[in-house]
Amino acid sequence: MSARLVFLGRLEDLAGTAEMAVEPGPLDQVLAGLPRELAVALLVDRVRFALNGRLLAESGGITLASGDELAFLPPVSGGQG
Amino acid sequence: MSARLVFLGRLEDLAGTAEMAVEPGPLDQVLAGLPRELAVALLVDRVRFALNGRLLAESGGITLASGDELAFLPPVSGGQG
Amino acid sequence: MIDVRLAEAPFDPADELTRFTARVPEAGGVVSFLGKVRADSGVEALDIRHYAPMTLPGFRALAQTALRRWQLDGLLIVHRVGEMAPGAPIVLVAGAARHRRDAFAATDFVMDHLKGESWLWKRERTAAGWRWIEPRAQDHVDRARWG
Amino acid sequence: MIDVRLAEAPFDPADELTRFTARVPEAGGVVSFLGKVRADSGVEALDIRHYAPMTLPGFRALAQTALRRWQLDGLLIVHRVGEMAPGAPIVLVAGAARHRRDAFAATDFVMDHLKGESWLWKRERTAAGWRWIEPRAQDHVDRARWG
Repeated sequence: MSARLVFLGRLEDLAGTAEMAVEPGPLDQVLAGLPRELAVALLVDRVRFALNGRLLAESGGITLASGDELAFLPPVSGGQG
Repeated sequence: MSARLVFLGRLEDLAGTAEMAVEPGPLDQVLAGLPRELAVALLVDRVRFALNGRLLAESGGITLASGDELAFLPPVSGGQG
Repeated sequence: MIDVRLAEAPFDPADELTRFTARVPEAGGVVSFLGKVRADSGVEALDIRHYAPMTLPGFRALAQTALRRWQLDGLLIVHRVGEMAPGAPIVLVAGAARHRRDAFAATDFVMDHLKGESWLWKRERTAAGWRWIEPRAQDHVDRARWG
Repeated sequence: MIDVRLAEAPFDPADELTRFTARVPEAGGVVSFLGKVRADSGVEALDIRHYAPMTLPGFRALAQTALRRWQLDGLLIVHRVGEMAPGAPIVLVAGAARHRRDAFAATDFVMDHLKGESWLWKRERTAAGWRWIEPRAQDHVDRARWG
């Protein structure tokens, strides 16, 4: 069984998809398999990570297990008005 | 033709009526024709006067002409909530 | 756009709000306040008396003040007069604006001034009979917020 | 009473407000905010994306914070997601309370936090195509009002 990456907001445009199945493993290894431009965009300071719906305080040392969902959350949009 | 007195709020209860036709003339003279308890209640500081729909800054020197409407406005009620 | 009315009969707040909102398509935000007769504390009926030559002109002047003070696309004031039952709508105020801060402030301001300054006299009926409602110190405090 | 929902399809604000108000008969005042897609500035459509595992839980946590902070009888949050046309309702927040000051503050507070903190991503379509909407400095200022 694979793990899943979820791309929110403009990251979806950059990834060309809202979700992507990946091989489980250390995050560094997962990111190494992505297009370089996308991997760089995901590691920018202002992008937050959520593992299985829980916001992570820091992105270091993550290893994706089978069935895990890792979401990349760019800054949320401001409101109108 | 007569003038008219209008009693708002609790003054209506006191007057026993919402409106009263009176002979035109100086206000002192008009009030002298009312029950004493009512006249006293109308002259309390917190009761405002409106002549033909316009609030008066002070009650002194008013003379009611034929067709005039003089309203006695006690403090307005506060709101719920 | 100003829409200011006294309602002699029950009104439907949802209906009023829908029609008001439809008249201000350019507004990004609409804030409303609905005040109802509280369905508690033994009150069986509320009766609001007004003085026709002054009450509505007073509401209009208040609406104009709000329109000068905030950037509004529209302001609605509907106020019941007469006798009403617990749960019945008493007052609906709505402010429509491009920026929600203006809509919030204007609606809040109008309510603070409607409550303590309107030419309205209220009495309520409990098991003990009718009783006129006196001014509250809180109303003065509320208005003082606006300088 | 808390009623917090994401709406995948258009919703009727008047209808929502009527049902909410009916559920809080003891509340003397109901404040509501309705935010709509602005019918101006060349925007042809607004698209709001959310992240299901976090968006609604975030709304619920915000509602709980408001309920702890103010004396409320009820709080309603309905937020559209998906693509919507100019004039369409985006968000409806309503606070019901015994005292109107609580209802105003809670509704204002929830809007300030919904706008800049929700896990929502918005893009708008103009003649030039789709464009993601970035955070605004004003949103931070708005939240800072609440200390």
